[in-house]
Amino acid sequence: MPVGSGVNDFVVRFANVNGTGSASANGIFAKALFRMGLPISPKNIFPSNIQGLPTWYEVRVNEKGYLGRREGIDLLVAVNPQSLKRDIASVKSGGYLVYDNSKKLHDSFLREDINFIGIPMMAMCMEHYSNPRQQQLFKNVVYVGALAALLDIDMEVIKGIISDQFARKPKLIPPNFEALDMGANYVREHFDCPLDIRVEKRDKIGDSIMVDGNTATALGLLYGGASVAAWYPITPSTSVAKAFEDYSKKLRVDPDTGKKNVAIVQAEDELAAIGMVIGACWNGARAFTATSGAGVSLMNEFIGLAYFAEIPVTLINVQRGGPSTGMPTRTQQADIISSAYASHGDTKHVLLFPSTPAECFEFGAKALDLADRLQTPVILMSDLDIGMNEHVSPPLKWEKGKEYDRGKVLSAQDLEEVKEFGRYLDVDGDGIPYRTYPGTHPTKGSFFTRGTSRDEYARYTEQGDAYVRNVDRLTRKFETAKGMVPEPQFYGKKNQSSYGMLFFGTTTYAALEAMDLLQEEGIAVDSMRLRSFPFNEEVEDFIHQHTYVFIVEQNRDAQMRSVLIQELGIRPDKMLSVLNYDGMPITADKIFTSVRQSLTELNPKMDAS
Amino acid sequence: MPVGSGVNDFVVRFANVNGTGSASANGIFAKALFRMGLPISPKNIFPSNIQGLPTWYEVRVNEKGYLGRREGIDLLVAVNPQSLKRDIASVKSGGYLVYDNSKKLHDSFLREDINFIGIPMMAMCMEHYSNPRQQQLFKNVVYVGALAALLDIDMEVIKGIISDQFARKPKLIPPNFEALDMGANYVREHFDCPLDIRVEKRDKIGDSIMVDGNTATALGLLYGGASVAAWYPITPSTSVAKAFEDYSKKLRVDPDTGKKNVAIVQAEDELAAIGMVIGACWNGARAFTATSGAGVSLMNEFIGLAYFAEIPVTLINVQRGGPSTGMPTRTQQADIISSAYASHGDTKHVLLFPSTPAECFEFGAKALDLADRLQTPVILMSDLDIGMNEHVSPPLKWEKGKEYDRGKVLSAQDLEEVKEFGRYLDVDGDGIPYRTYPGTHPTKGSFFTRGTSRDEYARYTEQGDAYVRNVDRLTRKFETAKGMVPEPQFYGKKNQSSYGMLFFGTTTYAALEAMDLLQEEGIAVDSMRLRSFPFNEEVEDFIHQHTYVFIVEQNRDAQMRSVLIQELGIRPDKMLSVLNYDGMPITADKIFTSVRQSLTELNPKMDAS
Amino acid sequence: MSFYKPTFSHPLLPKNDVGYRKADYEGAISTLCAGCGHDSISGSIVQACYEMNIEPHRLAKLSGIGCSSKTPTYFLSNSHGFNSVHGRMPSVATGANLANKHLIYLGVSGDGDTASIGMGQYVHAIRRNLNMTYIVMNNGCYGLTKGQDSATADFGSVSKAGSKNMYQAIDLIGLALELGAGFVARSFSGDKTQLVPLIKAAMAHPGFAFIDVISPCVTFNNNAGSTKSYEFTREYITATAKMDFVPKREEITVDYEDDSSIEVELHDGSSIRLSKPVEGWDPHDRNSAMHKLLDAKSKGEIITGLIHLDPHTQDLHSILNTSDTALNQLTEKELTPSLEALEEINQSFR
Amino acid sequence: MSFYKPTFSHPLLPKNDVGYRKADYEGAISTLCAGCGHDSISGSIVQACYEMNIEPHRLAKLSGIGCSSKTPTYFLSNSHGFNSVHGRMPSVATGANLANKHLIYLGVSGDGDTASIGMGQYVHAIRRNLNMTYIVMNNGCYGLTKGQDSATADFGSVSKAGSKNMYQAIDLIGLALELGAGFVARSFSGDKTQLVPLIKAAMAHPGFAFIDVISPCVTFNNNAGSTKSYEFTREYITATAKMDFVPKREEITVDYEDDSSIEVELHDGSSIRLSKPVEGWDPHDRNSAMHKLLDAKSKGEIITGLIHLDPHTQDLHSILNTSDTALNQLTEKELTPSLEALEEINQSFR
Ligand SMILES: Cc1ncc(C[n+]2csc(CCOP(=O)(O)OP(=O)(O)O)c2C)c(N)n1
Ligand SMILES: Cc1ncc(C[n+]2csc(CCOP(=O)(O)OP(=O)(O)O)c2C)c(N)n1
Ligand code: SF4
Ligand code: SF4
Ligand SMILES: [Mg+2]
Ligand SMILES: [Mg+2]
Repeated sequence: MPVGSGVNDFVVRFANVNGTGSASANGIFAKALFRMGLPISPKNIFPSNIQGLPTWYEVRVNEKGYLGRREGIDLLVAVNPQSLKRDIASVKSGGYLVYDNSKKLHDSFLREDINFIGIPMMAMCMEHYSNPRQQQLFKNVVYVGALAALLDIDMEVIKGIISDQFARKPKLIPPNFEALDMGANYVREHFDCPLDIRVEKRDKIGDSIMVDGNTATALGLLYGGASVAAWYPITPSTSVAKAFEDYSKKLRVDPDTGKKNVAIVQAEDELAAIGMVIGACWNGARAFTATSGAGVSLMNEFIGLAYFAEIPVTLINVQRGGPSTGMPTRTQQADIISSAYASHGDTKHVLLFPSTPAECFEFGAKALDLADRLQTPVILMSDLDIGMNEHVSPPLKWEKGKEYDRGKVLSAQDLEEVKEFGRYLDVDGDGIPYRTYPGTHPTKGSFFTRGTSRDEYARYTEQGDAYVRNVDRLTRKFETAKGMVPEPQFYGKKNQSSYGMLFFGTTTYAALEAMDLLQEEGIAVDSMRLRSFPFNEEVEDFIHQHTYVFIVEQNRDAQMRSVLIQELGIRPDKMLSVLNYDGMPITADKIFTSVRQSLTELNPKMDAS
Repeated sequence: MPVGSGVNDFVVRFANVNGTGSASANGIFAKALFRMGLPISPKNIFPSNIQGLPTWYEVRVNEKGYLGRREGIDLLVAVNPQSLKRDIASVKSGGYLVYDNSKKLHDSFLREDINFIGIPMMAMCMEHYSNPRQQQLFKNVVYVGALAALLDIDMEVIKGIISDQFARKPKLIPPNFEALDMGANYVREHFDCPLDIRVEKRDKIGDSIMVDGNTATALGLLYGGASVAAWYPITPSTSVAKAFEDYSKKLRVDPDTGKKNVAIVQAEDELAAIGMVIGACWNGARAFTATSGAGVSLMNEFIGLAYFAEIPVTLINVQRGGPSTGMPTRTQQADIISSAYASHGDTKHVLLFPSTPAECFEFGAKALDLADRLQTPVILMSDLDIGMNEHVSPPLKWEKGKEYDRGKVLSAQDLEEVKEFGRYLDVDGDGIPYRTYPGTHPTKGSFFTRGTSRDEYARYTEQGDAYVRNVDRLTRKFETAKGMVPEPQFYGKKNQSSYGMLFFGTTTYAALEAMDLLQEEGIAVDSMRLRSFPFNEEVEDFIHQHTYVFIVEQNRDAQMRSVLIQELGIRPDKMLSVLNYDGMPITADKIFTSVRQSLTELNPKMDAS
Repeated sequence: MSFYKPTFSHPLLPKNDVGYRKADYEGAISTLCAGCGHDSISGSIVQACYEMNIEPHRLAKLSGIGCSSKTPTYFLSNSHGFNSVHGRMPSVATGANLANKHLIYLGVSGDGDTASIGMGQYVHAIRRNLNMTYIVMNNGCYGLTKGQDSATADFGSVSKAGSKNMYQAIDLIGLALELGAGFVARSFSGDKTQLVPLIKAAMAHPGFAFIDVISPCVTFNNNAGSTKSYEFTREYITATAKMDFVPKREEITVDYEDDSSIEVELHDGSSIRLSKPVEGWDPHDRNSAMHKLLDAKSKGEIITGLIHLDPHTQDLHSILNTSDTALNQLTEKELTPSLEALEEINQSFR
Repeated sequence: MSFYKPTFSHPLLPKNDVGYRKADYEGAISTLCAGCGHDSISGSIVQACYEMNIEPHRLAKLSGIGCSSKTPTYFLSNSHGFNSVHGRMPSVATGANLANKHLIYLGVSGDGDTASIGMGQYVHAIRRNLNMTYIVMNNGCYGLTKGQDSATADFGSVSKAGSKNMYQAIDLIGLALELGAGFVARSFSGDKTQLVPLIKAAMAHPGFAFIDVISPCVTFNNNAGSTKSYEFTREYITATAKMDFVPKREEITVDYEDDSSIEVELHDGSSIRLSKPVEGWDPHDRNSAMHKLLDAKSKGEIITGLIHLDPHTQDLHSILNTSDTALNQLTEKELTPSLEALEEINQSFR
């Protein structure tokens, strides 16, 4: 008695063994649905190891375009004996289990309430392919073929994807096709296909792309003009540097000389990485580093130097589960306080919160501009979910002829003309001083950069009044930043309700879906997506315009709520938290239930809005 | 026409050149007033350099016992030509300038409104002492002698101090006495002594002592049983390790073997220092490290490890002016947020805020107990003012037979008896698990410590639910801490007013004086001194019991106010800030004026309370 | 996840002198890649501890972060273990060692963990002559982060992706010698017969004992062109001598294979016998060790075995002259000075 | 406070080939202790830059934290300077150098700044062969924090307080050689005639050039028993050779003092002439340099002068094959790929 959620609305999960080449097969499956015009959201749930441990890949298909994670697995492809028992248990009642019945399932594994679809994957491959590696690899393709038949996926689309992928190794195409057909034919013979959960072509994707956030961030930095990159490997940020390097090989080579218009250095650690970025930016290049929590912790001293000496720094923080080494392969938004106030003494830093790959691209470039304009560290707050999982996203856009904002930099010419140059003079009253690059002018504009207190002319001083003038200017500068950082985004009509919901980054997908769920229950909630810190006025207004504001975030201590309260002077009791911190992306259901829960507590009569 | 503030109430400032031995002479002057039974507060205002730059030493005498800094210099001893002009300008109108008139003062330096007391210090010393070093050293003693006559200091007391100091080099005593008398006799001959500002013996000191906070902290750690110390030099924390080492040489040597009951290592940097402390505490010793802001920033990653893996750490943070290298020889309380939430991910740390040397001693030992009991980092938040300046303080007290609290540690015996051992099991419901030291038992109680997510039995896991159980237990543990950390101190009768004043650490002196000033103006304000984080209930109650609470702190961003608001969910608009962050200790006047200022703004009719 | 083996081991298997079976020295099932050199090293550690009659709870195992640093989970499950943070094992080991001088400290690290982020702590652990065995599982790459070149990757070595490493390699052995380490050795994960006695000797050495073990990463750095692959290593490996570890008490009956062999007595009475030593090399003479290393390099050889040994160094505890009782065993009695002393101190502040 | 000298300098003083007077190379008045070795080194730097005809604004001076690291304020006030954080000058210098390959980079550090907290960055700057001159003002102590022993303090050296250092010293020269640095030298703050040409040669060397300069701390480490005092250094100092720096173009007229002297041609055509070299030493041969160092140590001598020079190393920029135009000069034109490229990229994600 098949159940499931029907057409273009279900969740498929693959249970594989890490390092067995399943990733590419699973990717093909996802890509196929995408090319059939369906909104999907794949999630990779992988262990912190290289080979041999259980790893899962989950794809949600949703015609309505809900891209958040959803609990409840409609169909599970189980090819990992290690985790089989747990995997079978995880299937939703009435759901399907596709498994390799080359070996018979132990009775204890059987469940009455789900449908078992056994396919002798290994057996088939053994007889069809000679070498063991192939046998293992094609086994993955076999189940993709089977799914094609079971879920009614257009086989031509799949074959198209395979042909694209192996364009350079055409020999591999036929055997892949064979594997596909083997799988498809087997299930067609033994089960009635398609199942009730299946896909139908749609046109819900338009010109969207499907890409991971780290690649998009790297491309943003590349288009944004970063010419120096210093980094140290750490999951989940490694692929930012990797992508930047890969694309640089094609896009940053001088056609005439073959030389590189970029310098990429794998540093000895994160302290060195940010030190190099500081040196490069001080010397007039645009530079960035990418890391994760542990790296940011190590960069703390240097971040304070950049803040106080006013040196542009672009820092990509791809957050993972903390504290300490924590859950290196799980996602969280738990570095907000430690990033916003990184380093000892009175410090505040600009943060950007992208929620789609397209925005990772945009903010990657934006961060470089803001860092130069504000002469301070700018931290792009990504996370493992958006960084390492592929997301359906608008295409990456670059405005024709767009120019970089290099900020207040004096040329030799300028130096000739200005009456007086003081590195830390607030000439324009916006708290942002002027700077010069080393080597600009033979006799004018040189200054000494230091992390100690100084006067307007960059001379060391221990005079309290000079110190106060300087740090008050930094406060002024941070005020100025409010007008420059990306403003929040609003969804639907503004101020329909006395309840507001505030979210940012990767909780957006689930939050938007939750809004609809609440709507269906007659609960209207206005929504705002935060995109940056310091908070601009619209953020403040939104909060003031609502009696209660729900803040959705993925950490234990409601960090964004704390920062909002203390920076904007909000009454804490109107700020309600929706928290998720188990390392998995939050679901709409979770937001929905916890919001409804608190609403009933607030007004038992449940008259929402 | 002499003015000044009269008997036992004035400020004397010495303007010296760094590295010329003036420190000891100035110290003798201060000690003499102390021994005459007078409350005094000396402040050293020194440059970040070793020799040749201007340095000042300021002593406030106040019979009422106000020990905060006070603006306005009644008498200035000027022996530094470099800063002479500025020094003369700094004297309060009607005040006195004692200077070396061996060379004539340039007319441009003269002021009508102050009294010049010229003494040919150098000339005298040249003719009296042969070698140049002596000439320089005794010049300092000469002005001390002169002050004795001018301020009516008991010469016997001074000579007593000198005799104590040179007990081991008696040869040096007579020449010192001569210098004293030279100075005294000269002023007696040329000016009418004593001046209107002068001292009279009192008995306001009781059994108090005069010592710097760093020495007291070191002694607290010594009595508290720290047996491993790892540190890296940094002003203003260096003297904690130095004092710990010096006293250990006498007090931690095994009388029989001559071997040391302590291990002190100068680490290669702060990361190594805290790493050693973590290793030592993991292995059952009591260990500490002492540093300042920059060091804490570098320790960020390790602090997160200790928090998450639950390893006791005692960290002494002697705060100085930030951010970055900042003002290394000035004082601030600006590491509150960066210490309370140090490291990436969801973390919170226990903080202690001592305000007298006696409390530095008490908290030094207390920190070791709390760290062991709570199995987490405990940060003693001292600062340059209390750490490096001498303060009049109650004597150091140690309760006879006092035992250490080593927390929940299982012995071999215990392991035999317990049914089951799980390193991270919450057996007692207080969030604090049990631990064992390596080597305890041949077959029971061993476990694996890591910074990654784990289950109750210390086994690595990536299961979200296990992770959540673990970090929620850590939240519970932090709740438990509220009941264990030092409770706040209240002054005067509780809840007389709807206004409260909250302060901590070294702002206490000035705050208490300000309370009296306000009282004199008919403004009653209740006061509470915060002594720790997390905040215990009394702190919460105090804030709730008052309509407005003034928070006095020495940083730009009102950091303690922020932490109070977000941790206790206080309405920000009732929390008013009194800030001072120029690197000099706050004065009562500053608090008084800024409180009165905001009160007039709050209720123009100025009906206070 | 750590998977736990059934610790039950066949009752008939032999016990060592302290009453443990070999299985008692094993750990959780490894989650490393099949064929990873690190697992073989874990095996050698188990073997060495069993043969050395070490009571598992008298040993503490520490590491940083990396595939290599995971191995302590896979051996000695009856010992306390500490998987600290990346590159900082030496400082944590230093603190642990200071707290209790009576345990054996075994540190495991990787080439990334030690030669990059951990360089400073590595250098200073040597400088302090910390009494520990420090093993680097050296695969020339960052395994756990998917195979980037590490600082020990040789100039010209080709990565799996096909790119040539253009940086000079850092030779941890050369550094250890330059810094005056008392026990310096190199080995190969595939050569148990050499590695086991080296580990035993290292643990017997009363000071800093360093073993750089070439340990191929089968997943990311075992390709043709890599100079840290099984194949390359097997081809160019050469040993300073054949080495045996002779525990104390054990009577020396074996007769010398050749008269050139060298006997080195260790502090605790055990000794090392080196037969067929390469000529011109004297394990006691640091300079001769440096020369051997240099000309091995110039010949393109990978020299393994004991490189240098000075049995008479002063470890950190003797430098600090700490009490014979472990510091973590001291109580109020030894640690808290008297009230009289405190009164004197107060008096000195008046 | 920094005190600024009147930059006015007597018009009759000679200008160098690029039109600057010596005074144009000076900095603010030093706030270091009278007699501090560091000030003499600053003097040598000023002299070298003046003689090398360096335009002040074409040089960037960087440092860490310490008395030594303060010196960049006291020379070359017409150059941009960067006093970074403790021990991290090498990484900041690396970034600066990457941004603009056409400036001269002069890094100043202390023995604490480099041998302790900065060890990792020092080692890796060498490994990358960063094109810079790296000067350590080595006084064997932490001057700015009041004289604690540093990691370069010799074993047995007695501190001002009278305590003996019980740790082995780290020899930064030995490390530099072991790590393959292309230009390695040692000198003494008190020996301008040797130091000035060394600094000039170091700046001419197109790669990492390291000079360890013994620079006594008169306030904390100039006492009897200290092995970094003026007296001790003067007594045990010995030089590898007498050295002259011969800028390019300048014709070699001086006739050799003795036929044993060695001429080393540098990359830019300038050259170094070494007369009366100690025997058995060849500046080109790293091993011979190591030997000289070792036996100087065994003899208790402090060997100074050029220790090793390999003029033909590949610096970081050539390893990375960066464009001839400085990266900080590139604009949207070179840095932002085309819209077509972006469309292709988007397409590849569909
Ligand atoms: C501070 C910090 N930076 C980066 C990482 C990411 N990381 C984990 S292991 C590793 C390198 C491992 O290389 P190696 O020490 O050689 O061990 P292997 O895996 O090769 O055995 C890195 C960079 C981390 N865990 N912590
Ligand atoms: C992170 C950090 N730790 C510690 C300090 C304190 N500190 C300043 S200078 C210095 C050592 C200076 O020694 P060295 O580099 O030898 O310079 P010197 O003063 O001897 O010339 C230290 C530890 C600091 N500024 N920053
Ligand atoms: S990735 Fe390499 S080092 Fe890591 S476990 Fe696999 S083979 Fe071993
Ligand atoms: S303390 Fe020492 S190093 Fe520092 S300036 Fe004085 S003499 Fe020089
Ligand atoms: Mg490795
Ligand atoms: Mg020094």
